[in-house]
Amino acid sequence: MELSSQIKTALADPDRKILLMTHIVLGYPSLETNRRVIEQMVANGVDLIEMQIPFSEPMADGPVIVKANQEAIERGITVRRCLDFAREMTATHAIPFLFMTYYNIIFKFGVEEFFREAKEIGIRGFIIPDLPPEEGEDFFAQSRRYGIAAILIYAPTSTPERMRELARYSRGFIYCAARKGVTGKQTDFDASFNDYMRTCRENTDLPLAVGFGISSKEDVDYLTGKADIAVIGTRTIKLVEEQGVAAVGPFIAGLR
Amino acid sequence: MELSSQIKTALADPDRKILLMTHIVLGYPSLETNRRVIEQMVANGVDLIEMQIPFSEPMADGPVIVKANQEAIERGITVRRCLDFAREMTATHAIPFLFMTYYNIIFKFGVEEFFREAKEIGIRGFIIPDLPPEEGEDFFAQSRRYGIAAILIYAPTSTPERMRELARYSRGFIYCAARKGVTGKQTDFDASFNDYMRTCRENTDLPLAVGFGISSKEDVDYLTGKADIAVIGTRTIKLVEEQGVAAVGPFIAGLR
Amino acid sequence: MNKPGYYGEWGGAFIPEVLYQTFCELNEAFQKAKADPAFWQEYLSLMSTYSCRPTPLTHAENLSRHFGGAQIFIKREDLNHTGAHKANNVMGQGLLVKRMGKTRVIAETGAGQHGVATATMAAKFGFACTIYMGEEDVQRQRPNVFWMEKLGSTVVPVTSGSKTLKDAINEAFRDWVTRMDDTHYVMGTVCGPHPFPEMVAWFQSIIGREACGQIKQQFGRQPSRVYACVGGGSNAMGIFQGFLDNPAVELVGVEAGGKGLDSGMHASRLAAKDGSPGVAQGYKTMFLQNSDGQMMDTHSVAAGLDYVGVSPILTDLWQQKRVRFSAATDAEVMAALDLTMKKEGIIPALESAHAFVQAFKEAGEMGRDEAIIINMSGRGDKDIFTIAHAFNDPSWKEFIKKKGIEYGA
Amino acid sequence: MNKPGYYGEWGGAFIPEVLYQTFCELNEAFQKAKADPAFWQEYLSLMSTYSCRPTPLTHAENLSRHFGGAQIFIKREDLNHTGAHKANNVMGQGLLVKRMGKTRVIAETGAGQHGVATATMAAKFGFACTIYMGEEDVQRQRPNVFWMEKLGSTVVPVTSGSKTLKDAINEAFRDWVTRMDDTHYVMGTVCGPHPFPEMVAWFQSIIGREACGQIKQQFGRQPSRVYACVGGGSNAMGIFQGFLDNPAVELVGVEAGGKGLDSGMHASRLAAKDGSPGVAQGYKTMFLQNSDGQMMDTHSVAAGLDYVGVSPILTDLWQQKRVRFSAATDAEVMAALDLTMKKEGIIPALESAHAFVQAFKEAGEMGRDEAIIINMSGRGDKDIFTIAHAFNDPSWKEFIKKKGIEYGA
Ligand SMILES: Cc1ncc(COP(=O)(O)O)c(C=O)c1O
Ligand SMILES: Cc1ncc(COP(=O)(O)O)c(C=O)c1O
Repeated sequence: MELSSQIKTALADPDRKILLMTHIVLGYPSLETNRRVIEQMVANGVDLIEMQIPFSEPMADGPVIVKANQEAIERGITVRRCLDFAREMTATHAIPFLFMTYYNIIFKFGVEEFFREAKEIGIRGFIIPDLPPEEGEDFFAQSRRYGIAAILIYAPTSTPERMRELARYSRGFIYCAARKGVTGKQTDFDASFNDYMRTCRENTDLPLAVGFGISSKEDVDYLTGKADIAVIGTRTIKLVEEQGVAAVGPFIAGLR
Repeated sequence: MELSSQIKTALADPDRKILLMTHIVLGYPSLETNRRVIEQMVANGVDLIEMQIPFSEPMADGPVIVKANQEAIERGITVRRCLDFAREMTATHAIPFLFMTYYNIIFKFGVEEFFREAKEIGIRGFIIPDLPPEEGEDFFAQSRRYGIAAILIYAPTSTPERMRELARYSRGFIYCAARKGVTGKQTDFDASFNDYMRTCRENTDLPLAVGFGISSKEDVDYLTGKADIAVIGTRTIKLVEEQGVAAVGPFIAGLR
Repeated sequence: MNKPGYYGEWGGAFIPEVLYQTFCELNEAFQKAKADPAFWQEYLSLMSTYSCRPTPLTHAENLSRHFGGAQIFIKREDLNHTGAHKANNVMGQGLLVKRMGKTRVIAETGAGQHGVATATMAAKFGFACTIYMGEEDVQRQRPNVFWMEKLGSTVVPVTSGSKTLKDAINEAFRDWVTRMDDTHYVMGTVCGPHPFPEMVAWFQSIIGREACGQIKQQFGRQPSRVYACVGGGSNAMGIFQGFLDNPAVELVGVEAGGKGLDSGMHASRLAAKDGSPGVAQGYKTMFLQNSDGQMMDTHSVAAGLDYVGVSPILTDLWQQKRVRFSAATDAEVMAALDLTMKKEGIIPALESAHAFVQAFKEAGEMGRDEAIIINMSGRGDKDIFTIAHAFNDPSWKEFIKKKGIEYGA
Repeated sequence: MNKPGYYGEWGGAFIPEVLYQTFCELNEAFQKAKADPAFWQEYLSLMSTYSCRPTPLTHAENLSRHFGGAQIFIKREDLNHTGAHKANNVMGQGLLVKRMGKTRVIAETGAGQHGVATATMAAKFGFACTIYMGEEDVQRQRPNVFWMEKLGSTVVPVTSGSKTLKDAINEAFRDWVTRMDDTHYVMGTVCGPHPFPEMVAWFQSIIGREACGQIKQQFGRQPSRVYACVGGGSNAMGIFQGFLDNPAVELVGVEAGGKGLDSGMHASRLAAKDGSPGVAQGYKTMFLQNSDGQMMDTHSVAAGLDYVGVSPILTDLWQQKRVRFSAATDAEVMAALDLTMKKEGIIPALESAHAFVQAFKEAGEMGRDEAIIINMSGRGDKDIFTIAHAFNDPSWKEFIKKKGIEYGA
């Protein structure tokens, strides 16, 4: 099933008014920890997981994820090991897995080669924060060819025209950055946020994921009805750092 | 008697083929030491003594005399105390005493006042290394008026014309700087020095004193017949510093 | 035809969506300014009354005689206000910021020259200013940090990544994506997403325009070769533009050879074999990266050349063989610096000294009737801590030791 | 009529006999050069290709607005090669030395700017060079000492007297009387025995000639007042000469007020009551001396103003009431420096900041349709150790401490 249809189907379940997507930095602190964290996430009801392939220049990320990228690389993570690990995850868990990374990782690997292998692994979508449609001709062509969703990002600075333009390229869902800035900081959910979400909704038929600064049940509750997917990023990385892997399950369970 | 006649008379003595002039920095290391040094100098046959009134900017002096000037000032020497001390010396000893200093000391005191008091004290001449005849109109007028010899300096760079010009202003004797440079360094007595002395002699009728770097009996012997006065400057200052006052008498006695 | 913002296959604008609108506005404002002759006039007048433009072209007679070949001319960007060519770019962007009505500027800096220039421009135009600087560069270029702060700017040491220029650029982008409404990011070199390469090259073209006229006037005709150091490439692009359309003038870019091209400790993206195409910091060019696309640590005694990427415009000109690239090692740089000081009384910045190295290697083999120009991108004063250290100067060390003790060491 | 070399009752040439011939030759060479239009042309061409002349006149719009009175213009001698007006004098004397066929130069230096400028000129002209510098100034201006040495000069710390500028001058004379045949003494300011005041004033007049034309062009007419700091007085004489014959332009010299004119710790020969006529260092002027004629210790945060004497030409103009004198204290200087950096992005040398102090005191009370010019004699980079210390900058101290420990403190 196409990712967007799959998401819409899932949302049709009256117990699932909003889906949860979590974020993992591969190799941080280790693939073994990633494995156990993912296990708990899936067991506790996460609907999608985006796995970030570390890059040395994570321009759009905040300090927690920047540090995670850097340490993962220092500890020896490679693109090869990320792909192998992903293959294992998709084989183990039934939920959709996505890759999040910066364009250079894919460019350097070879765009087509990367799509071919991702397809084989069963990856469902790509989130590439530094690849606007204007620069991604080859990328978007391969995305369509291999049927892997290229998930584009809406920002609070995007105009309606721009949103419609982005929607033309996006597949699966739209990732709405909840606010300006990088990942990891708290977002104020206020009237202007509601206007923003309304504009997002008006300018695409795709499901909407909302990320940047979502960290609690209150946040998720607030988003319910406005967005289709709540994205938990930095919060679980910090949780593992501070309280260990075992804290992840109860945290996820308590979100919805 | 005019200073130059007095010098010529002294030189007429067959035992005195050359006169000795010594140099004292007033107040260095103390007036009391100056007093005892002068006593020994006179007792051992020094013919003239130039007493330097310290100045903070002794531009034409070398390191030993510079330091002596500076320390004398730091220890509280004043122009007043120099004058009083000079009065005591001229009263105590029969030889001619001269003042050596820089022009500012006299200028600041008042040129006429300075001459008046020097006359009263019985000072016989002034040596002012930074006062060329061009700048000393007032000074040379007072010098003639008070009958205190203005002793000018010949340098190895002086042309015969310049020497004759200087001789017009000079009284008492001419102070021939034995070489270029400042006081205190050894002078090479070589052929060019002899030429220089000959030129000096040809361009004045005044007696010739030679200073800068004269420190031994050999030097004095060498000068005998060429010059009329050998000037011992830095050497006795160092002697007192290194061996104390008592060394001065034997040193002077051994020079001639 | 090329996509806008591309030079051959290089360049582009790989920017996060949140900046899309900002870049639209920036492109529009810049293209309008570029098309408006009054803007360039305003720029020239600012540069001639606030900085010292035109900067002189100095005939280095002693060095020319020393090498016995080409007549060596030095384009004196060191005489700009703040001591480097960086002023050209920064003052130009300042005028643009004023036009756009923004009130705050941010910048990355490596050697600190671009930071000082931006802080200066911000003071002059009354903008708030934050400068991002790799922590390692904060150490290497402390005097510049002090001046930026005294000029009223906030300097933020960047502790991520290799703690040098590339990380400062990332951090500046992270600031920008948070505050694009009132803030302009004053990119310091001909890199980054379109329109920065075009914009910085345009402002820096003032160097080449002047040099082209000056050499004609002083030497009677065009030079055989023009040398410039290449960090991001802005001073090189600046002077090269005066000669690009004359194929008889050979253009030579000199990169940081660090401890040698085989040592892995250098910053030669084009002269060494270690560079490969990549996309980072918002643009596509040749980067020093590993096979996974992770950027490598670079090394140079000159903080301003210590960078993984290089101008997409230069990469294109290199690919077209219009610009020849070479590298100078740290050791060669110190020797060239020493010679230049002693022979000409001129103190190049460590960055600039790279260009001198290559010119010195070639001058002797050229004819005395030929001329070459070295672009002296900046003055070496800022490098006193590095240079005194490199020369192992005992009285400098003694002085610093005493001062250190005075401050409680 | 006046004696040659006299300005009213001031000036003259109180030199040891051994230098008489040297001065004859110098006078002759100088007068010949001065009468030869080709010499001035050669000088202009050197200054425009080796240094950055004409230096700009900058309209300080922010400061003007801040004080709400006169339009403040800044003459940018800081943009000269080596960072101060000292270059003008030194390059001029360099040309003269070449004409005289001498092969070695010596100089005194206080702030170190004249030393660096002379070392630079010596490198450029291929002369041997020895610089005398008071030991206290060697400490205060270490970076400049480092550069002089790297430029190939020998720096001799002078330990006699107060170990500052005046003692360096004495020591330079002691060198000169030893080696006048091959050596020229490059006096750094408009002081010393004739012809130095005339010569230095002549070379520095380039500042005023430019400024006079520039203000007319930029402001439409002449300024109401012109401010310059006065150490020896060379930068002041330089700019004043552009306006001396226009009695409508008030000329203001600013001396070092140090810790206050009543503190005894200053270097104000004319603005304070402490100065009196004297003869030292080869010329007659107003000196800071005691009643015996011994020169006093002076004090200023700015090494270049820390001097007991002052130009005989300025003393004459002061006596004639053509130049008004005031003083700026160390504390006022730091405040003016801070304001100028933050408002205009310009970093004056500590010396130059004295002129800014007085201009700032007066600008607000003048009309907006009036203009004033401040002569910015040099840039503040050289003063980083003093300025960072005076501002008590904690991260600078931390940096120096760490470096000190690295060097074994
Ligand atoms: C003096 C100087 N030259 C050169 C550079 C390198 O930059 P670019 O290659 O953009 O000219 C720098 C960068 O800081 C610099 O300060
Ligand atoms: C920057 C600067 N300004 C002013 C002076 C004072 O000298 P003058 O009064 O001769 O201009 C100096 C002396 O070193 C200096 O370096």
